[in-house]
Amino acid sequence: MNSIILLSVLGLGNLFLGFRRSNRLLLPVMMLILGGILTVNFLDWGSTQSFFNGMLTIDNFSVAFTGIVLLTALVLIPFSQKYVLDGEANLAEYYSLLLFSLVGAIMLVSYNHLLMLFLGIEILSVAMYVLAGSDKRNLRSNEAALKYFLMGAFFTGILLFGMALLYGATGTFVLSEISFAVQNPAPGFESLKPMLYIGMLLMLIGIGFKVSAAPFHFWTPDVYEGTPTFFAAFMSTIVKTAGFAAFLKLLVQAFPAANAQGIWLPTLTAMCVLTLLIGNVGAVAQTSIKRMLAYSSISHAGYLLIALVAYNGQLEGASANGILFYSLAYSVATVAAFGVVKLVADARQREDYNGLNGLAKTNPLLAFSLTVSMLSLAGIPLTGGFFGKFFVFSAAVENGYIGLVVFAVVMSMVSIYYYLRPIIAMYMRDTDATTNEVVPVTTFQAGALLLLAALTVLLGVLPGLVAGVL
Amino acid sequence: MNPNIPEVIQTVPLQYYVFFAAALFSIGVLGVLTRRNAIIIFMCVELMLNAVNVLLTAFSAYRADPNGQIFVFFIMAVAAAEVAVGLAIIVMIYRNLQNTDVNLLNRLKF
Amino acid sequence: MQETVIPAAGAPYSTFLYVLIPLLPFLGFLINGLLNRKLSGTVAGAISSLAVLGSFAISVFLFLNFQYQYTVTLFDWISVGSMQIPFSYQIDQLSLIMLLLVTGVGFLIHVYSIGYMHHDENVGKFFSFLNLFVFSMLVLVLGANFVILFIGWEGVGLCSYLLIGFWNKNTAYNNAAKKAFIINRVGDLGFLLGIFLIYLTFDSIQYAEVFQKASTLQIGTGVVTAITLLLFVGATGKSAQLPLYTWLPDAMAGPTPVSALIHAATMVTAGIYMILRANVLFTLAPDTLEVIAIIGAATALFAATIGLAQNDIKKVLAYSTVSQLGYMFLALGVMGYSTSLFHVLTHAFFKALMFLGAGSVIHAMSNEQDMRRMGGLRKSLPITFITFFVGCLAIAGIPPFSGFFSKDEILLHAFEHSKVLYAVGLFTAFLTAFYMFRLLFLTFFGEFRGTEEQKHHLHESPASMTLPLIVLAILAAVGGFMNAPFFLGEENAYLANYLAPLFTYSKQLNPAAFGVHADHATELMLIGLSVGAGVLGIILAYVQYVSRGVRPVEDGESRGLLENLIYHKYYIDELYNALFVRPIMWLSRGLFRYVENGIIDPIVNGFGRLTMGGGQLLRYVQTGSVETYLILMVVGIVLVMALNFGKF
Amino acid sequence: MLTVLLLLWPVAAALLLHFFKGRAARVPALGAALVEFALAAYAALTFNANNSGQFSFNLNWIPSAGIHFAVGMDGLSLLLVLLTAVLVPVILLSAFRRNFENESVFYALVLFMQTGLIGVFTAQDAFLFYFMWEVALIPIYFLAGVWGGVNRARVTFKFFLYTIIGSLFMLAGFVYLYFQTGPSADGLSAHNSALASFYALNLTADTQMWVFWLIFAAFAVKMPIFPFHTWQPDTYTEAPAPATMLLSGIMLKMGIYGCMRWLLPVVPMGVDYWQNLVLILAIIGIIYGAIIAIRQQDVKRLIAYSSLSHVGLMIAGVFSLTQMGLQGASIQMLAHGVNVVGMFFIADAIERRTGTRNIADLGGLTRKAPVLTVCFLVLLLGTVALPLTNGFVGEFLLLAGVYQFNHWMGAVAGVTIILGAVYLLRMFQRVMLGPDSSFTETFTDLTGSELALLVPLIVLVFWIGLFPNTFLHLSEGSVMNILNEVVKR
Repeated sequence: MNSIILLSVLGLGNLFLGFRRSNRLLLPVMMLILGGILTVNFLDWGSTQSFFNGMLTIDNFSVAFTGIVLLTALVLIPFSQKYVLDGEANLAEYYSLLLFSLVGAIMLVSYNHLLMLFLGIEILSVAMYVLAGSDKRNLRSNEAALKYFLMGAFFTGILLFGMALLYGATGTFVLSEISFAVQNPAPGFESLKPMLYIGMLLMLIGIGFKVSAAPFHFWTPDVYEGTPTFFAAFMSTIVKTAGFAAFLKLLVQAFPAANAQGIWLPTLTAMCVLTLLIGNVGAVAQTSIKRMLAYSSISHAGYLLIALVAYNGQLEGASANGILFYSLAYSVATVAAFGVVKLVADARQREDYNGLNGLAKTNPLLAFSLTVSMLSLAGIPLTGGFFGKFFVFSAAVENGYIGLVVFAVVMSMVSIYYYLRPIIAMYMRDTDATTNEVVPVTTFQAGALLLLAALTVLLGVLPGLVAGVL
Repeated sequence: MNPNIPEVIQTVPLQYYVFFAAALFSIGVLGVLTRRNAIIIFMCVELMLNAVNVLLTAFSAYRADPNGQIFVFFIMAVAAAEVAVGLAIIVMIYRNLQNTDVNLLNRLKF
Repeated sequence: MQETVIPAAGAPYSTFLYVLIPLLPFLGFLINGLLNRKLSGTVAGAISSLAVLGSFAISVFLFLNFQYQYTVTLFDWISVGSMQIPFSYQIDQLSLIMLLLVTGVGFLIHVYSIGYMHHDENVGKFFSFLNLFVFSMLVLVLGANFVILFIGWEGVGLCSYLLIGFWNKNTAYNNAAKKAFIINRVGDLGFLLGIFLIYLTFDSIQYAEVFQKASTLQIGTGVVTAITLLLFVGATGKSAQLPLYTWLPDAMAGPTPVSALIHAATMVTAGIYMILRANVLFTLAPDTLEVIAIIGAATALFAATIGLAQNDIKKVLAYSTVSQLGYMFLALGVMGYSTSLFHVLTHAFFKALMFLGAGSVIHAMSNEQDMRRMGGLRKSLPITFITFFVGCLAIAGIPPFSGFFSKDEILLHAFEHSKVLYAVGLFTAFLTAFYMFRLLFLTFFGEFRGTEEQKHHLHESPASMTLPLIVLAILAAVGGFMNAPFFLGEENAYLANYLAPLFTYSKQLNPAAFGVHADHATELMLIGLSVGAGVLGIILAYVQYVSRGVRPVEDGESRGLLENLIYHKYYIDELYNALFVRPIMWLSRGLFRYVENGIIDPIVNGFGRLTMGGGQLLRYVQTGSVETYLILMVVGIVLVMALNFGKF
Repeated sequence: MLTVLLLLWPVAAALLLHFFKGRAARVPALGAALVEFALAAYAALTFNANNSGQFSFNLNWIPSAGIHFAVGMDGLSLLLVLLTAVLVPVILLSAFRRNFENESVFYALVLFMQTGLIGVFTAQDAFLFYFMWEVALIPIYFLAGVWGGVNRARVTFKFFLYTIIGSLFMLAGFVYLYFQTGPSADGLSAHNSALASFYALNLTADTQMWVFWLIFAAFAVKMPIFPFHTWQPDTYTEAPAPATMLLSGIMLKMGIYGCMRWLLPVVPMGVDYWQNLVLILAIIGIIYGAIIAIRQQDVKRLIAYSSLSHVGLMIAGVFSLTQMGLQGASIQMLAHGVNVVGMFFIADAIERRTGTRNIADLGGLTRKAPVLTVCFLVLLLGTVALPLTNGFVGEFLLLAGVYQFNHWMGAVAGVTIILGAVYLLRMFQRVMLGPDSSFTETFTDLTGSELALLVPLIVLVFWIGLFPNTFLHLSEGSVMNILNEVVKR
């Protein structure tokens, strides 16, 4: 709760800092703020508190996911630098929007009432609509913003319709009460059942859209590609982490297994399989790294969906821990990937694989960092991504979804193909005229990349630090 | 029959509200699918949201539970925010393209 | 004379003495190998010769002081479970005789090489290889189990490879060397499998244990037949029997002393040694013996016919070697074990003699080997001629030369066993006499047919070459008396009596088939026949090549059909080429092109393509149009609802 | 604790190597590898051949999942650790002859890989094993991909994809097995992944039948076994010589070791069921590799196919499930490691001097380079399994093992000794013997440092050939343990 308050206040305060356009001041201040909030966040570890009449609950689950969200934001921020130094007039506003969206994310991971879920999603999304189009003069950015906005709004409608039906069937928005109402049907409940089920499925679809689960993923590649890289990174990490935490909370607390399993599980499983397939196979054919990363983010949604399918009805244990670890490893790796891609794209004005040619010679650090992150995303041991997959798959095997895991394993084999391509380009291809210059990197960015690589390896070597905390 | 609910509300059965909202929602969806002007699509989305509002209000009234109606306020507020952002985006597009036809937006594909 | 075959407790002398036998040549190999170019040819030759002489001396010492059979274990070589392979030697009658043969004849050949290889630039390398060869051969005969035998077995294969291809600039020589090694390997595989089967059957590969266990089996036991057949496959490779003999004639590519050492006196006898060693097993398998006898006789005849039409002096000798080896196998096949060894010994004498003599001729002729370019050499090479003549008489089976005794004994055994085999043997004896004297007459009689320059250079070889010739000639002449014919009384069959303990088990197992039971009259009659055949062959050759002065046709001229067939060695090499070499080469290319790069790799890449294709397909769906996306997503929603409809 | 030191030292050295640039990194890198060798030698000297697990170390790695950082060495592990420790300095030394960019990174990667390799050979926990398995893969990918030949990107990509696909199956298998185990010793987790627990599993025959393939997939690709081998010739050809040596000398042994340690005793009934199929594949590989090798024109590619053939025999030996087969595989792993590294070094030496690896371009080297000829010949004889060289002991035992399992298979597998001679002698003849070629006119013999590299290998050729018991005794206990585990169920 403290982090929500701090973020909101500072976000507002930030708006007044707009008179100082120097990023030299703003960036450290922002990082300091986020670092501080991150620390404050962990003060809540171990306690369970409720706010707003129980509409928000701060417990270990939410603290942990808030931690990931804030950490991601913290390491992501240095990459805004180039963008901002280009003479952006409304520097502080963007930072404020970021901070506000973080509030939305935190609400998503700690909601206990569908209203908070809705608000969280909207706070996050509306900020993202703006940020996606923040490169105002760039048609691609415009297009991304409009596409994201139109489809997002449409699916907000779907989500809300689902909520409304659920409300109609159970008479409540509180997660535990929904669960209770479903488990202890009041007289006449039978006639409401279609409404309940349709509501659940619509909510599933609504959230599925936000986490870009297939077949509701169509927006993702286009929007990620058009959005300025920095914000695309934001979307693919923070939005996804918060989205999955929210998804898990919804399934665990509102749709518990007892009654609902037969309803949403097949759908979820089908979505999972489809997402894995489309994400991985789609990424193979891409030529733009950003677009590849978009498909990659779809595929990772697929892996995370496995953890949801391997649902154990609790916010702890294999499934929740799997999502936690996976999100962390994924976020860390993805931030580094987008970070490097952004730096290279800014310097070399190209986003295809060949733009990375010879990066190992010009910028060993960038190459190394991107390599680590690609290996992590591919799930190669020694990186966090491996244990992410490992825990998720373990959770699924434990619950008997062996076929699903085998499919996922096959899909991660496919994923190696496209994750290796940047590495090949960086290390094994020679430079050409556009790629033989050193890409400028600031100290903060270098530090962030090193930190991310270190974190990835740390997670990959000592997964026990994070695994099983929930 | 819930005694806490005024009789005048119960004169229209709940199902009617549900059907009405569903119809409204479907019209919204169809509008979104068929129209090509960004603004009209956006209005159709608003139509969907209003269908939700109707539904929530009806349920809220029938259950004599204020939660639903409070939710409606939030939806309206958020929708307003969305309108602000959405129209801004559309305006931005219009400035660059002199048009708001969504099918012109196909630079990002494959 | 000891009757026991069970090795007694200990070796009478320090282990070091036994180690020294193969170690001396090995040291010679190391010294000459490492100091390759620093030593002069004579010094290198002296070192090698002395090393072999040392081994010979020790062998003589052991032979003279031999009391009983024993084994010497040097160290544990390989031990895995019950597969215990100690590096141990067995000293018994057989190994001693072989030691004497290898080191004795080997020494003479070394001495000869000092003169013969004098001009070669790599003479140090040559002597080191020769020493390595002797080392391998000594390990072969000393080993107390089949695996140690196999070490030497492969070792001589390697050395023959090195020595045949000694002049390595010549691709044909290299090919011959490779061929020798590879064909030997074919046989080795059989031998190896035989060893495995021995191990699996007797749970040991140590001679003493295996033979002791084998002696309790019934004759005709299937597994023993299999074992012996496999071992025999090995023997056909090493001892150049049908169908694996083709390497030996080609092996004449090596320097001539090499041919003498490897391909006449020692290496090729390894197969016979091995069968003698394992005589218990072979006695248990009459079927195998039958096969051996037939193959032996067939080889003898087959090679002899080829020998009739060869013009290369060494090729003739090579085919005669193959033919004589056939005799030895024939002897083995009819259970004339000691007879076989007898022929090994006499053959070693006269064949080494003839090879060295041929070397002397080639030396004098400035490396000319074609007999069509020789003639009348007896005047310029008297010592060579006389010694060679002795050799020819020996091989032709003219009494009292050594070949007569041993060949006659073989024929006697064969006669007792089967009249057909005997007839083949007898006919071969006739052919042998004919083609050997054809060689002699073409080379040493008549007019010189070489170039003027060759004629100008003709000279008798130096003493280092002629001395070994003389020694060998003496041995070839009188060697037969170590095992006099039976009609002179069994007590005069020294060799047979000496070797008798080796065959104790065999005798126990199959007394009926063992030994000779013919009466003296028959024996004398057979002697008469074989001598007659030999004499007839000589006379025919004389008439043909001296009286009538017939010369072999030149390559361009036409030959009769049969002659052509023989001249081209029945086209066996071509046949093998077509049957084995070409198909394998073709297969090699085919597998690589069509299976590796045509099937397996494309299948693997196919999965990649499939995925790629899927990715491309997905791109068609991703049209970039919001309308399409929304429609597809709504379809998705409808599908979700429709699929769950039943549950509502 | 010694094992941990063996594991940590190379990676620590690799990190420290960062402070040296270019050529300056050579001596420290070699020094580090020699220290590692000293450690391994010390381990070997203090090793008690009668005991199984020694130098063990156990740390709770992921407590919540019962996954331990458990390492230790029995005889088999020790053999392979020794092999690694011997070959890595040799390989580093061989790299000194080359000129290439970023030398220090290259050496660091080699050392890093050593940690992975030793980890694979010492891991006592399934997931640690898998972890190390992949740790070893990453550096070799870069070694081959960054410093390789023209087609390096495509070829190493294929290699990486191939191996990772195999190992992912193994991971799936391990995960499945993991959930069949009982709680960890400390009770923190419902399952554990210790080697002993995997051995103690009680699986039905049906389960074992398919789990077998999950686990075997990784080993099959790594070894590689026909028909999963197509990455191998390309990779061996394109990778720089030191990387090829690492791949063929050590990395391939991971697969065989894996079969012995993590497959046979874990799913014995599965092994029993598929035994014949694997043997047939292995034997096809023996013949297939050998026949293809006969007509190869590229020296490195030829050695690659020869390696395929030799590995086939090792696999066949392992799957014969006989003591001789397994012991043969153990000793043959050493022998093959030594020989193949030597062969690739010689191929590299020739290529450096003449600029070609094409057999047709070469010839007559023996007259220019007698020392090279001797070294080449010794290694070649080791490879064709001439008695008293290292190759013989292994092949003899392997063939004996296969023969014991099935006479016909043994006989067919034995054809390797013929075909091996065919392709190797053909290569030897065309490269070293015969007339000179234009490429070989200015050929020079081995230098002192090259000889210094080959001498240890040649000593090993004869050491293993003459006194194989030194090594056979080390692995005897382990092999018996493995066989007992297999027989037990």
